[in-house]
Formats: sequence, C-alpha cells, structure tokens
Amino acid sequence: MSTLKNTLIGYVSYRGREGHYSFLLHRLTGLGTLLFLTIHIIDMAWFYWAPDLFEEALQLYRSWPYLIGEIALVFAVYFHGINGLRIAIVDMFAPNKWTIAAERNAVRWTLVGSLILWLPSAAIMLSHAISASNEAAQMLDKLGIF
Amino acid sequence: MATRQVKISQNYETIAWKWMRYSAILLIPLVFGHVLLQDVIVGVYEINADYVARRLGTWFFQAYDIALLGFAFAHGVNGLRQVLRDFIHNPKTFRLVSIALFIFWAAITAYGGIAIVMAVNAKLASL
Amino acid sequence: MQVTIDVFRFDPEKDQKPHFDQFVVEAEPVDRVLDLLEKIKDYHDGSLTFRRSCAHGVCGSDAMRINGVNRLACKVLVQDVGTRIKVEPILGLKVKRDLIVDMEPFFDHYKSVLPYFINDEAPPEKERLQSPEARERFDDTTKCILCAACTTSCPSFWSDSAYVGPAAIVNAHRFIFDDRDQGAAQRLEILNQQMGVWRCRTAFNCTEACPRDIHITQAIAEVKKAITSGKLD
Amino acid sequence: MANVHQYEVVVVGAGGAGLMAGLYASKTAKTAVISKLYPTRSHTGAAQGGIGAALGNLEDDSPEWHTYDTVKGSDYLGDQDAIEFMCAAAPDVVYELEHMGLPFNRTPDGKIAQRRFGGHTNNETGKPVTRACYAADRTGHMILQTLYQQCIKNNVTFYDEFHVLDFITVNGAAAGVVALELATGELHIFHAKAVIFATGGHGRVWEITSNAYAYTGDGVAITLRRGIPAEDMEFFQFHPTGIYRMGILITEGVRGEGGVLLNDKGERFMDRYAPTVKDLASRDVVSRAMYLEMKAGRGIGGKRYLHLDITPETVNKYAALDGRVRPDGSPYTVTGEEILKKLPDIIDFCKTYLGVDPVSQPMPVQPTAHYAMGGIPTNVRTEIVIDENNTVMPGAYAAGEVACVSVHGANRLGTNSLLDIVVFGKEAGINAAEFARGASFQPLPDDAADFTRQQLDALRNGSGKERAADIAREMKEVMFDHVGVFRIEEGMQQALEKVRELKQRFKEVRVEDQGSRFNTELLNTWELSNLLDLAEVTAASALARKESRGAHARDDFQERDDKNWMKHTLAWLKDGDVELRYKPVTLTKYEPKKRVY
Ligand SMILES: Cc1cc2nc3c(=O)[nH]c(=O)nc-3n(C[C@H](O)[C@H](O)[C@H](O)COP(=O)(O)OP(=O)(O)OC[C@H]3O[C@@H](n4cnc5c(N)ncnc54)[C@H](O)[C@@H]3O)c2cc1C
Ligand code: HEM
Ligand code: SF4
Ligand code: F3S
Ligand code: FES
Repeated sequence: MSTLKNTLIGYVSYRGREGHYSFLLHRLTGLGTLLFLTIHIIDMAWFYWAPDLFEEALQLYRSWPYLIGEIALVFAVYFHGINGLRIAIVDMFAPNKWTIAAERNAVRWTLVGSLILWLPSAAIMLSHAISASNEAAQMLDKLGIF
Repeated sequence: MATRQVKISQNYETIAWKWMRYSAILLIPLVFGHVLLQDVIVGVYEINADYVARRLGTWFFQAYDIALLGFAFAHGVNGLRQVLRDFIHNPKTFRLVSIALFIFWAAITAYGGIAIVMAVNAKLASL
Repeated sequence: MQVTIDVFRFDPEKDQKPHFDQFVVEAEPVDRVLDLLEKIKDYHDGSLTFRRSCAHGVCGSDAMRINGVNRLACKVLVQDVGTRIKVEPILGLKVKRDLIVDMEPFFDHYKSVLPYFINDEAPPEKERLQSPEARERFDDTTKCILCAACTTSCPSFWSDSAYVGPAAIVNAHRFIFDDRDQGAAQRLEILNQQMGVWRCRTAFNCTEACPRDIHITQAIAEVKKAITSGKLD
Repeated sequence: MANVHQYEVVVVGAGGAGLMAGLYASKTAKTAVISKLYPTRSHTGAAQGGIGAALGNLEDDSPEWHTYDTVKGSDYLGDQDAIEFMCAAAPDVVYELEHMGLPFNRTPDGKIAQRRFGGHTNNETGKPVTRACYAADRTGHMILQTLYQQCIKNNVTFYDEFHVLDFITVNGAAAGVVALELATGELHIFHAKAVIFATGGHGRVWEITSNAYAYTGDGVAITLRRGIPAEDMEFFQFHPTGIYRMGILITEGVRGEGGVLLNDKGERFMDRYAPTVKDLASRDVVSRAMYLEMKAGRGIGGKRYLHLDITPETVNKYAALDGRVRPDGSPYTVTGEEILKKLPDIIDFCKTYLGVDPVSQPMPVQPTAHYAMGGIPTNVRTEIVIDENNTVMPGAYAAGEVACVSVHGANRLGTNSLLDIVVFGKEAGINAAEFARGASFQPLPDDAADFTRQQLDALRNGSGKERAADIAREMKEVMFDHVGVFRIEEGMQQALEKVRELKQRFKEVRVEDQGSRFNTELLNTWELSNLLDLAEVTAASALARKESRGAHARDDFQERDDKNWMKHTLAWLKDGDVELRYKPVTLTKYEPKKRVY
C-alpha cells in the first residue's frame, strides 16, 4: 500500500482544526518557496555566469502569469515566516502554550498577520504591474515572447 | 525542588531541529527585508542588470545576499529533506537522497555564492 | 429522530476492496455513536465489527474516525454530530476488519519508550515521598488510556508508521517528569532518535483528538526541550 | 486441530487481579496471561474512587478498624479469616503499588493522600475516616496502567484478544483452557498445570449498570458448566449513584468530598436512614433509601432519579451543619476549583453525557448494577473449592471480582474491591506458581476442544427464529425490575421463569456472521449464553434466601435472619436446573450485631 497516497488522502480528508491546516500550509508554502528560491538563485547567478540568459529571465519575470505567481509567493513567504516564528518561539520559550485555546488563537492571528502584510503588498505589486504594463507589453512584443 | 539534570547526546536530528528554529529567527529580517524591498517596494519592473550591479556593488548588500543565500537555502533544503524523510522509509535510500540533497545544496549555494562575490569584481572591471 | 449513518466496511475474507454501507436507525439526541453501532449490529447487520468495552470513554477500545475526526464512539453523542454520520477506522494502522485495525504496531511503539517506573534504589519501608507539586508536574500525562486516537491523527505517523507517535511520547513524559523515577536519560536518548520526538511537526491533531484532554503537543514540546536543555523540571 | 501451547501457569484475564497474578506467577513459573481485551481495556481501569488501606496518613486508623468495618459492611456474611488477611495486607500492598510507580495523590507532607468512603469509620467515634488512597478519580486506571507497565518491564507473556471459552479439567484437576483467537477465529489449547481465573464481574445481566460490555461473567459461567458451583450469587451490589438512565458510575468519592443526596423537596433524606454517617452509609443502605424515596414519590419530578449535589454552596452548607472539620481542626469548606481538581473525570462524564456541570448543578442519579460479591468459591489461598466441605480442586485458582473468597459477604465496601484484586491477585500468582513447581502436567485429552466447538456450532446452526438482542433486552429488564435493589417472592419467581423461558428461546438464535476473523457476533452471542446462566443462578439463589441481608433486600422478609441464613449459598447448574447447597461462614472474633450507620 502506498503510504504517499494514503498520506495525501489523510491530508485532505482528515477534518482537523487550525493546527492541521496550518501544518499543511506551512509545508506547502515552505516547499513552494524553496522551489522558487532555487530557480531564483540560479537565474540571479546568471548575472555573472550568463548575462544573456539573465536578461531573458528578467523579461520572463515581468509576464502576467509570473506576476500572479510572485504575489502568491509573497503570501507564502509571509505566512511561512510568521508561522515558523510562532512555532519556533512556542517550542523554545513557551512549551506550555501548546494548549488548544492558545494554539487555535495563535494560528488565526498568524493568518491575520500574514494577510495584513500581504494585502497592501499585493496592491503595491499590482499597481507596479499596471503602470508598467504598457511599457512591458511593448517590450514583450518586441522580444516576440507572446 | 532542585532541578534534575541529564546529559543527552546531541545528534544530527537535534541539531537540525535547533537549526530550523534558530535560522527561523534570523530569516525573518533577512527574507522579509528582501521580499519587501525587491518584490514590493522596488518591484521587478525596476530591476535590471544595472540595478543588480549597483546593488551588489555595496558591501552591505553583498553581505546581506550571502547571508540570505546561506541561511534560507540551507533551511529550505533541510526542510525538503525532512519532508522527504516522511515518505522515504528505507534508511539506505534515504541516506542516498540525503547525499544527493547535500550535493544539490552545495552546488547551488556555490553557484549563487560565486556569482555574488564575483559580481563585485565584474562591476569593478567594467568601470 | 432518524439518523443516517455510513459505515466503512471491509472483510478481507470476502471483499477485494473496502466500501461503505448505509444504515438508517432510530436514535435519541443523547445516544452515543457507539449505541448506534450496537443497534446496527443487533438489528441490521450482525457482521459489523468494532471494538468496545466500557462505553464511557475510559478503556480506549473504540477510537474511530467519526465525520472525519478521530473520536471515541462512546464519547460522541448524536446531538454533537448531527443526523448524517460517517464512521471510518482510524488511519495509519492496517484495517483488519470493518472498524478494527491492527493495534500491534501501536503497542510496540508504546513499549519502545520504557513506559514503566525505573528506580533501582531499595524502596523505603513506607511510600517514597513526593510533594504535591512534583506529583502535579506529570499529572496530565497519567490520564492516557492508549486509545490511539492521537497517533492515528498525526500526519507524520500516516506517512511513516515508524514514528513512535504522540501516545508513546505521552507515556514517556509521564515517567520523565516523575521525580521518583531515574530512567529519564534512557528514555530521552530513545526519543532523540530519528523516529522520536523530532518527527513531530506540531500539527496538533493529536491534542485535538485526545478524548482525555491531554495537552499532548505541550508534552511533546517539553520532552524536546528536556532533550535540548538536559533539564527536567 | 487446535493449536496447543504449554505453560505452567495460565492466567485468564488481565485486569488488576490477572496482571498482579501474572506478575507474581511469572517470577518463578512459565506463565501466560490470556485476555479477551487488550489488558489496558480491562474494567479495573474504570474504577474511580480509591483503594482502601489503613495507612493513617491523615488521621488515626488501623487495620483492625478496617477489618471490623468490612465485616460489618458485609452484613456478617464475609469470611472473617479472609477479611483479616486482606485488611492486614492492605498497607503493604499499597506501598508496593507506590514502589511500582503508581502516582497517588499526595498530602502536603508528601505521603499518599486519602479520602473518605462509605462504611469506613473510626471505630471509636463512629465517624467516617480517611482510608481510601486515591489518584484523582482514576485510581483503578492508575492501578491497571501501573501493573501493565510492570508486566512489560518484566517481560510477562500476553495473549491479547484471545477469548477463553472453556476450562479443561482432567482427573478432577486443572489442565488448561481453550481459547479463540479473535484475529483468526482459530481455537487454541493452553495446556497448564495451574489456571487462574481473573475475568471480572457480570453486571451486564442488568438493564442499568456501571459495568462494561465485556462484563459478561465468563469465568463463572465456564466453571459452572464444568460442574463447579457459584457462591453467593444473590448478592449483587447496586451502587447508589449511577448517571440517570445510562448507569455510568459517579464515584462515592463525590460524597466523600462532601456531596449530598437530595430528593424532590430538596431534603437531605439520608439524615433519616443513617443518622451518624448519613450520605456515607454503605452502599446497600443508601441504594435502599433512594429506592424508598422514589417509591414514596419523592424522586425528582416524580421520576426514578434523585439529585447528587457537589456544588460548593451545598457542600459547605451541610459540612457546617455536620460540624465537619479538616485534620488541622479548621472547618471543612471547598471551592469549585478544588472540586474540579479532585473529581475531573466525573465532571467530564457529566458534561459529556448530561450537559450538566456538577460544579454548579446537581447530577441526576439512580442506583446502578455495579459489583458481583458472588462468584467462583475459593478459600483464602485463592484455590477454587468445589463443594460445601471446601474441597480444593488442584491447580484451579480464582481472584478478583470473579471470585468469592469471600471478603465482601453480602455487601462490598467501596475501595475494598481494588484492594481485593491486588491482594488476592498476588496471592493467586504466588500460590499457583508454587503449586506448578510441585506438580506435573495432567495428560491432555484428545477431545479437549470438542465441547467448545459444540457450543460454537450450536450458535452458528440455530434456526434463527429468535434474535439475541431481544433475549438480552428482556433478560436485563426482568432482572433489573425483579432481582434488583428490592425483591419479593413473586417478582423473583417471575424473573426466574422468564429467564428459563429465555434460555429455551436462546436455542433458536443463529449467528449471521459466518466469517472467522474478528467474529464478534459469535462471541457476543456466546457471552449472552453466560449471562443467561448467571441470571438463572442469581434468581434461584435469591428466591431461596428468605431474609434481607446486605444487597439482598426483600420486602417480604425485611430482617436479617442469622439463625437460619448466616451461611453461604452454593449453586450448581445441573441439566436445566439449579441445585442449591449451603456452607457456613468463617467467624473469627466478630460477633454478628445489628447493622446501623
Ligand atoms: C465504574 C466502576 C468504578 C469502580 N470503582 C471502584 C473503586 O473506587 N474502588 C474499588 O475498590 N473498586 C471499584 N470498582 C470495582 C473494581 O474496579 C472491580 O471490581 C475490579 O477492578 C475488578 O478487577 P478484576 O481484575 O477482577 O477484573 P477486570 O479488571 O474487569 O478484568 C477482567 C479481565 O478478564 C478478561 N476476560 C474476561 N472474560 C474473559 C474471557 N472469557 N477470556 C479471556 N479473558 C477474559 C478481560 O479481558 C479483563 O482483562 C469499580 C467498578 C466499576 C465498574
Ligand atoms: C521567513 C522566515 C522563515 C521562517 C521563520 C521559517 C521557519 C521555519 C520553521 C520553524 C520550520 C520548521 C517547522 C517544523 O519543524 O515544524 C520551517 C520548515 C521549513 N521551511 Fe522555513 N522558515 C522561513 C523561511 C523559509 C524559506 C525562505 C524557505 C524556502 C527556501 C523555507 C522552507 C522550509 C521548508 C521546506 C520547511 C519544511 C516544512 C515541513 O517540514 O513541513 N522556509 N521553516
Ligand atoms: S494520549 Fe490521548 S489520544 Fe493518545 S492514546 Fe492517550 S488517551 Fe488516547
Ligand atoms: S499530530 Fe503529530 S505532528 Fe506532533 S503535534 Fe501531534 S504529534
Ligand atoms: S468503549 Fe471504552 S473508551 Fe469507548
């Protein structure tokens, strides 16, 4: 029996509470961030290793699908970071705060905190994109990417 | 009541666990600072080769980016290793995977690290 | 009132694959889910199998997944879950038949943490003295009834059944923080291994599931802390 | 052919008595403990209040007082040699449990904490005494866990989820047991030099009970079928405070901590029935008082329940009225928090099952079938005796609730059963191992598993005209109504006839499940056959006893009759009939007196 399959079934079918979903989200956002980070390190390094590719990558970063991904990434980083900090602090300094009431509250506040940071961030990013979109569209046209 | 003490040997698991948490505390300023600055405030539309060159030209950002690379990527790869550990049950296979992850981590870190360091030289050379 | 209840069925002697059977039974709002299962067994289908004994949440026989969450069937009333109920076996242990799973791996993990009092000094003639505060220190983890609701709600255990699981850690905690006991170092060494406390990702399902309201995640965190700090208080 | 295992000592049951026996027997003999439940699921885990031992940690106390209280509590039917033995052994065995790590609550100076319990008194003042050693309200849980932990530590061999169905005897001596492995449905023969029965009680005979589903009297039924009598089966304890309609137990510890019983008018009626100890009179007295209150229409709202009140206001009010003081002489008062601390599980039960918070509301309670004083007759060495001359069956032992030593006589005092299981469980383990050392295996008969197979085949091949669940329900109802707290001739006669009719109908029952793995329907049905046998023996024994004593209270014979009835009942089940004989009570120094509290 595949434990991977059963585990994934458990992840989605178990009716856990805040902790369950925060665990899933933490894992998902961590892995997502890692995927992005790996790509990001490589393409930024092209600045030195392969300047041509670097330019191309920069163009790619300015496409709409990428922009949506970036906005999601920012949320992922906020949530993962705040949630990770929450876990680290409770684990190391206040193990006795691992109680049902405190945990449920803390997870909710983590989400609220992430949103408070993310919503304005997302708005700013979108406004950048919109104001840049004319230029960008023209540039993209020229490069023949779309 | 006097505190009772025991001596427990600290192994890879213990260290990795602590590492995930200590790095977390350091990562907050590093990662959040980076994300806020590059993705939100400056924005990808303002970033180009020139910008990167200027940025890496300052010692501050060079150190910053090296710290970021060192902590975030190591943290992330160890995180990935933990996730994989959940699903790879054969100790031998897992050892191989760990080695592969280590090589992956070392290679990418070196690739990125060299770029950051060398970027300064490149910049200087181009002047 | 009428309750519709979907029950997970699997008889390895007959079935290739598991399926659900639906039963409609008469119930009172204060009936336990266990009462419904008994009713089904008595009047609808005698072959439905599940474990139970005390019927009031103290023996730990009947942990199962009720509407998606691990609960004791004898501690959930119809009024708590409504008139559509789905009952499945707990996750991560092999299903032997219907709602019965193989408990052996669970008890093996329990046994692996030296869940017994260790003190080789000759005891006094009367009781060993212990202050009420020292007794209070580990009170919470003495409540465990080994029902497995916690361990089988843990995502780390689903993906790797070699993880000792929250129940074993709870029972180790009960002795680690008992100031009469001298086996703490041995137990902490065991829990410091890859299959020990470090597999806990604080998913918290265990604590939410525990029918004895044990602060499991807290106990695990205290054990982690004892390992990293070497202090037992 | 069945699988055969050989052990010097086989223990049937892994509750407090079985684990203690297993722990001790395995020190010197090759031992297996067989249990139909995982050991930690045993009913010992449900015990709440405490274990009795005259440690005197909080106030003066002595084993002699404990002995006298137990003799009196038993309504002079208890065997005094056994009671003396148990009460004298009590302090040491409690210390032994503590040395095994059992987490008792503590007094401020670090000793084992004790609380009051019904029937336990200071013999000089007649006032209740703190004798019950406790671990919150889960003392039994802690005993069970601690003993199981010690068994793991000492590598005791377990056969978990093996259901014992028959007792093999050869040449009038024990030779082993036959068990069905739940996981496979296969039969196993355990060939042994000594067999210890520790299978617990049979409260499932009654409709409202505090007992587990597994409390089906297997041990007594198995031995009855093998020609061994059952002793004092008419004495079954009804605990005064079960949760209304569910029967879940509210420990006497609630009253020990100051809780009081109130009727519909808000009266503390126990004043009238037991002026000295009031709510802490022994269980038969309280249950009877409750019955009379309800019969007189003073049940809450005229219904069949009363209130048990542990709210701080009520406790403090009556503690002041009684002039109750703490050991240091200050007046006894409690706060909601203290109650929560001392009785966490009770509060949880009430919240879960009743939606009532006992810290602020009274609990609806009614008497609930609770404890079997009767059982397999044994002597003080826990050897099974098979007749009125106390003839011992070599190699056969019994301990715990399944046995009748008899330390509880006609009525058990709270906390004495946990004591009984550890003291006599230990005794059984030691004695059985010693016996095994000096004995050789009886030859195993070829047809050892045949009787078991016949029984199971009969269940599988019935006509199916009757449904087991209906029979069970009718038996429980008739037993609760007529062989319950109060009894009269006609009622018991009716019950006996009904049970016999049900036994006939039971022959038409058919088990639907033809599978082998985890065939719980088969085993549950077999258990029902045990309950029917025990119900019959109980009703017959009760009908014959024309007096009121302890838990056996008759409307038509209201007085105790020491002249004719100071004797133990022995009941044999012989082809569809119950044969009754009697044996004398062992007296040492306690002369029967009228019992007042
Ligand atoms: C709710 C409640 C509260 C109580 N509170 C107290 C208290 O405060 N103080 C006190 O002194 N007493 C108390 N008692 C009474 C006391 O707990 C029991 O009498 C005592 O625990 C019985 O122990 P035991 O070892 O005889 O049986 P159990 O602990 O019930 O063990 C029986 C064992 O036999 C096994 N078994 C049964 N049949 C078979 C079979 N056919 N094949 C194989 N195995 C079998 C079972 O699996 C189990 O392991 C209480 C009882 C109840 C129900
Ligand atoms: C912003 C600051 C960050 C903080 C405070 C943080 C914190 C943490 C902590 C405490 C853990 C351990 C969780 C546990 O053991 O239960 C963790 C796991 C993880 N982190 Fe981070 N992290 C941060 C950034 C990152 C980044 C940038 C990445 C990606 C490269 C990342 C990837 C991961 C991964 C993959 C895991 C493993 C997740 C799992 O086991 O489910 N984290 N993080
Ligand atoms: S810790 Fe709680 S959930 Fe886990 S086994 Fe013990 S009682 Fe059950
Ligand atoms: S659910 Fe599992 S991950 Fe930890 S907090 Fe509980 S053991
Ligand atoms: S039946 Fe005992 S816990 Fe549910």
